[in-house]
Amino acid sequence: MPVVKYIVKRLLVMIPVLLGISLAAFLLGHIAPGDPVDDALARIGVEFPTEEDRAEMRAKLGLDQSLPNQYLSWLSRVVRGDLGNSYYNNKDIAKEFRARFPITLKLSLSALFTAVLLGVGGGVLMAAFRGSWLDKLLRSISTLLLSIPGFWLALFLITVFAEQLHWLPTSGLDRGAASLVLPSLALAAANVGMTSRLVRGNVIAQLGEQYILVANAKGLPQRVVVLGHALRNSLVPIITMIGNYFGGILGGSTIIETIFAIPGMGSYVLSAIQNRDYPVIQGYVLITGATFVLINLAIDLLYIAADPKIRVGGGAQ
Amino acid sequence: MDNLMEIRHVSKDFSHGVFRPSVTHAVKDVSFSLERGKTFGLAGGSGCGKTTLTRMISGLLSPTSGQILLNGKDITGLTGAARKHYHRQVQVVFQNPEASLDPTMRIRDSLLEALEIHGIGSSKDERMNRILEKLKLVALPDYLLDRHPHQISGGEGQRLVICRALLLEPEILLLDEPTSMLDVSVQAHIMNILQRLQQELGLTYLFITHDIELLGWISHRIGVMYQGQLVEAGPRDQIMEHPSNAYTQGLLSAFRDWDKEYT
Amino acid sequence: MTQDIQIEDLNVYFETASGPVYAVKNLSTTFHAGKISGVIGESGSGKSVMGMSILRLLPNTARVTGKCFFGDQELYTLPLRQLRKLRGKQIGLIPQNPNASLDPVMKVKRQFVEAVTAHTSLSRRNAAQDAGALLEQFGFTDAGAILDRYSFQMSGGMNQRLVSALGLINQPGWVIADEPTKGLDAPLRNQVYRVLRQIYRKNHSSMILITHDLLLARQLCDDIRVMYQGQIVEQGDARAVIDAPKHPYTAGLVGSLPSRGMHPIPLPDPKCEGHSGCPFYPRCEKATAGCAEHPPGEVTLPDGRKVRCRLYG
Amino acid sequence: MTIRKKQNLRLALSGGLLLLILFMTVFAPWLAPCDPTEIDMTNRLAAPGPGHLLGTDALGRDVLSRVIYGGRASLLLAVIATSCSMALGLMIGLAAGYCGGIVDGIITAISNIFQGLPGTIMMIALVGILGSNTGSIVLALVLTSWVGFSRLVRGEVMQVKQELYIEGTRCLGAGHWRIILRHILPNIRSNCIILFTTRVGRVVLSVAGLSYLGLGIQPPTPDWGEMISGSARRYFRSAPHLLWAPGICIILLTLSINQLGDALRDRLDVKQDAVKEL
Repeated sequence: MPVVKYIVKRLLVMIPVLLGISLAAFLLGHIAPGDPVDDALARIGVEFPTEEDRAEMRAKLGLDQSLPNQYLSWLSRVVRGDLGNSYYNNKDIAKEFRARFPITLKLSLSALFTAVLLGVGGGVLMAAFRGSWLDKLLRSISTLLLSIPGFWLALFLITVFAEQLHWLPTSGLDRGAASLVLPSLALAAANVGMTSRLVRGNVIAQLGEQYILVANAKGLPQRVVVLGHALRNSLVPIITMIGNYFGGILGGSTIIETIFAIPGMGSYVLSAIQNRDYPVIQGYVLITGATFVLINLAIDLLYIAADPKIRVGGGAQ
Repeated sequence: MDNLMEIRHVSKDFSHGVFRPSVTHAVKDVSFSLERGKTFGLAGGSGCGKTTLTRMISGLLSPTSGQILLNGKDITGLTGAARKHYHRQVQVVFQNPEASLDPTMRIRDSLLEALEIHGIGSSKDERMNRILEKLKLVALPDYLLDRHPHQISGGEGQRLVICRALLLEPEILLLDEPTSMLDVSVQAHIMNILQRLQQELGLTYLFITHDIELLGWISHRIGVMYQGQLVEAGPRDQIMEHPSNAYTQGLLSAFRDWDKEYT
Repeated sequence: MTQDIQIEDLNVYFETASGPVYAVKNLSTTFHAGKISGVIGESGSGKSVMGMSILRLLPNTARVTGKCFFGDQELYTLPLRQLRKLRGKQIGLIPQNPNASLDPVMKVKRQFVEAVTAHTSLSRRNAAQDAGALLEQFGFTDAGAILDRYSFQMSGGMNQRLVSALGLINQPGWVIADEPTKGLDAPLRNQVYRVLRQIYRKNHSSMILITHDLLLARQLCDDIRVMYQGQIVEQGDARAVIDAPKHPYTAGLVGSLPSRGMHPIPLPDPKCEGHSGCPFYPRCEKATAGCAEHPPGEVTLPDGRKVRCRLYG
Repeated sequence: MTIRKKQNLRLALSGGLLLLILFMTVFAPWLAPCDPTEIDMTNRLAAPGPGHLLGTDALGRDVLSRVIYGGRASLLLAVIATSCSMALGLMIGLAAGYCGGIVDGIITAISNIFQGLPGTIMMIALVGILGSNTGSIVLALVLTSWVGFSRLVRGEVMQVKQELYIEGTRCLGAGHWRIILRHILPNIRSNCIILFTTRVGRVVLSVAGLSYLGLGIQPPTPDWGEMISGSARRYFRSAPHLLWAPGICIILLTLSINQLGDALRDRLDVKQDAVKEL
């Protein structure tokens, strides 16, 4: 079965990527400046440690082991859901992330959804009416969206829609879906610009293909030619790019969460950076990295629908 | 008979997939020889293996088994200076002239490059003189030298590619469907130039095409390929007038007898 | 009874980065219903541009002026919505490059069904049955299985028959075949010939065959137009034009064929650049001084042949 | 107006705007009316007017001077980081695309891992851990963006490699280096330039974002992103000019870079003269 083969292949490719992310997260903790032994001792109140204290702590932290062994034991703890305790307040990091992760995920997914909806819609409109005033207008908007820093747009949106018009809340999450509108828009903006340009380019390229000429020659209405044939054939590159954009959205959420005072992972990690709370940063990289990979896996499954070659296998006879 | 090149039992397999490779036999046990100063025509439909065979003879691909002998020496798997020397003796003209020239280079530089690679001519002036001399052979004006490949016509492009091949003064030209993308009037031009060049310079041709009528016009001997095998080979008149193989008969009748069905 | 297609004073140029490039110049001709009309010429002659202009399927950089009458409708200015009703229903297309002519991500069946349902109120199931029946006429013994495939699962020959069938699914009165043999090898070219002949005999379709293939045109067409640089230089009975060409260009073209000696047409004489006369003058062996001065008008010979050359008046 | 002329006009407009911003940035010491770091607590949050054309910020520093200086650090950072990424990506992509086989397999596996790491997050984490200095920002930018270049180069090389003119040059007897340097590089050049331009634009935005989070360019160095973050919270109602001026500068800079990228894309398409044969 070609489909099963495809899925198995995707899953196999995912494993080294997940390992790579965990390695990156582990190494981040390792390259952090300062001696972790002294830091740990300082946290339990030992200001002037003896050589014995240090050796004891080193063994306790597992730092007397070889680097690969340290990685493996760290990994085995992480896999069991143990991200360690915060250097700053000694709280369980995993527990903190469990509370904050759904918020960030909700924000990121709603931004991704916004980006796809507006980006594909705008891109198709531009392609269908290429050269017209609508195309020119939408193209200018998309270029502008690509050039505006997300945080500036967020401040702008707050000023207009929250401060001036009082339509939407300025910050927090207390007003349900309405609270997500402005953050999602600000987070999606650049991706709307990129997606719509990508969709426009791909659909226009498809519209120049021979099979579109044939579809037109059959007398199909323009709507069917553009949506049923040209967009349908552009889906593979569009899906690929949307997967990539999700990484940017996840990262951008850090800034947007700070501006809108949303208690997600972003604000947590920023305070951790200020406090040199390395395990939190490690956990953040690990969780967002894994999320990115899993979302991309889900997106890869969309290829099965978009590309019949995956379903029926290979090329000609 | 003076055989310049001999193809001996050449085969090429391609395998697909890593875990359970499936093998395609693109070329199966093909043997023939090129007589000095003569044209061997190779005919066959699309997918018959003629392109794979050309790529092996032009040194872009190594055969799975068999030998390709030039003047009695096997040329498969040559490297370094020996490969370079081989390319000087055997030149290739591909199907698509525009794609055969680097789009970022002016024609002049594409032609000069051939001479530079082999260190022919000591100064740029001397090289330019050689180029101008060969341009005359293919009846091209020298103002084309300043153009880029997309600014010239298909017929001009193909003559430039032939001109570039001639700069190296090769013994053999591999002509891989050199006219199949050109109009009939341009094709007639190229074919006449090729015939004249053979007479004047004593070149040996391997002419590959699906158009058997074209082969009938230029070849001394003709071979017919079908599904990777050489199904029939012989003197031109014998193949054109009294083909013994059913596939060859089909190829010929496709041109002569419009309404006859064949498989 | 289907109507004639009548083109009047057609001009087409393309907007390119470095300015307009003319493809068709002041062309007028009538394609008669019930006949196979051939349009032959080399690449760049404007033959396909002329053919595609009828269905308004030119790329959007093309600028078209002139008129094209189909019955009492003028196709170049017809609202696009109405033109779409006519495409495929009254004028079908058999395109070049069959492997690229079917949507690669859509099953063949749906491509046939949507062609039918765009013009009739037939159900999808009935439309699929119609398609199956048509495919059997085109020599597919397992039409059901073929309809369930994608184009990349089929050979060039099968795709060629499929796109031909697709162009005819609504039994249009007219068929435009645009270079149906371009890039095909001899056996496939032969198949195309048989398919086109069968279409003509069975459906009594009127047909415009646009091709570079002189022998195919001679074999299949009733009459032939020879195009050179956007103009029709000779028009007449198919066999007469190929076997006894009047215009020097047609004669050169025929003489270039491998089976007719492969005598090339001379290359343009660089000294002749910048003239305002006959476009073929720089390559013409029979040119006289006057040819450089004035463009020749169309002359009708006693046998009905039309030639655009000063040799004949 | 022909298409070519329109393209040239667009190229000139976007290039001109970019040059103007670059001019302003490079000659900031001569153009700025005041010292951008001079604090004047007696004249805080002054509204735009004579003396301070764009007013002063919370520390009484001249906003106009800070705006003029504000592009220097991030633009320099963006160009350096993108050049390093491109150099690295070009070499790795060339190796993968030209050699193919096992070399390509290994490089692709490594690229997959790097691509699996969300860029912005790695940047925040790296800079957060290593501290916000130029070195760690450049390192973070290069680590997260070389893959983009190597993927593009690999794809382009693989495509160009099987073009007939490459095979033709092989058949002339040319060696690998001649083919890479004389034929492959010139043929992938325009796409690399275009990617470089768009990347610089993206990096300017990334650095601005980092600065906004307090992880990018550090005060007192004047920087647009930092100027916005410094005043965003408390003053965006009382002194909106503190947001507008640097914001518009970032937008104009990225806009001109993006437009230049687009204009180049159209203009460098060498074959656009050819009318598609019908």
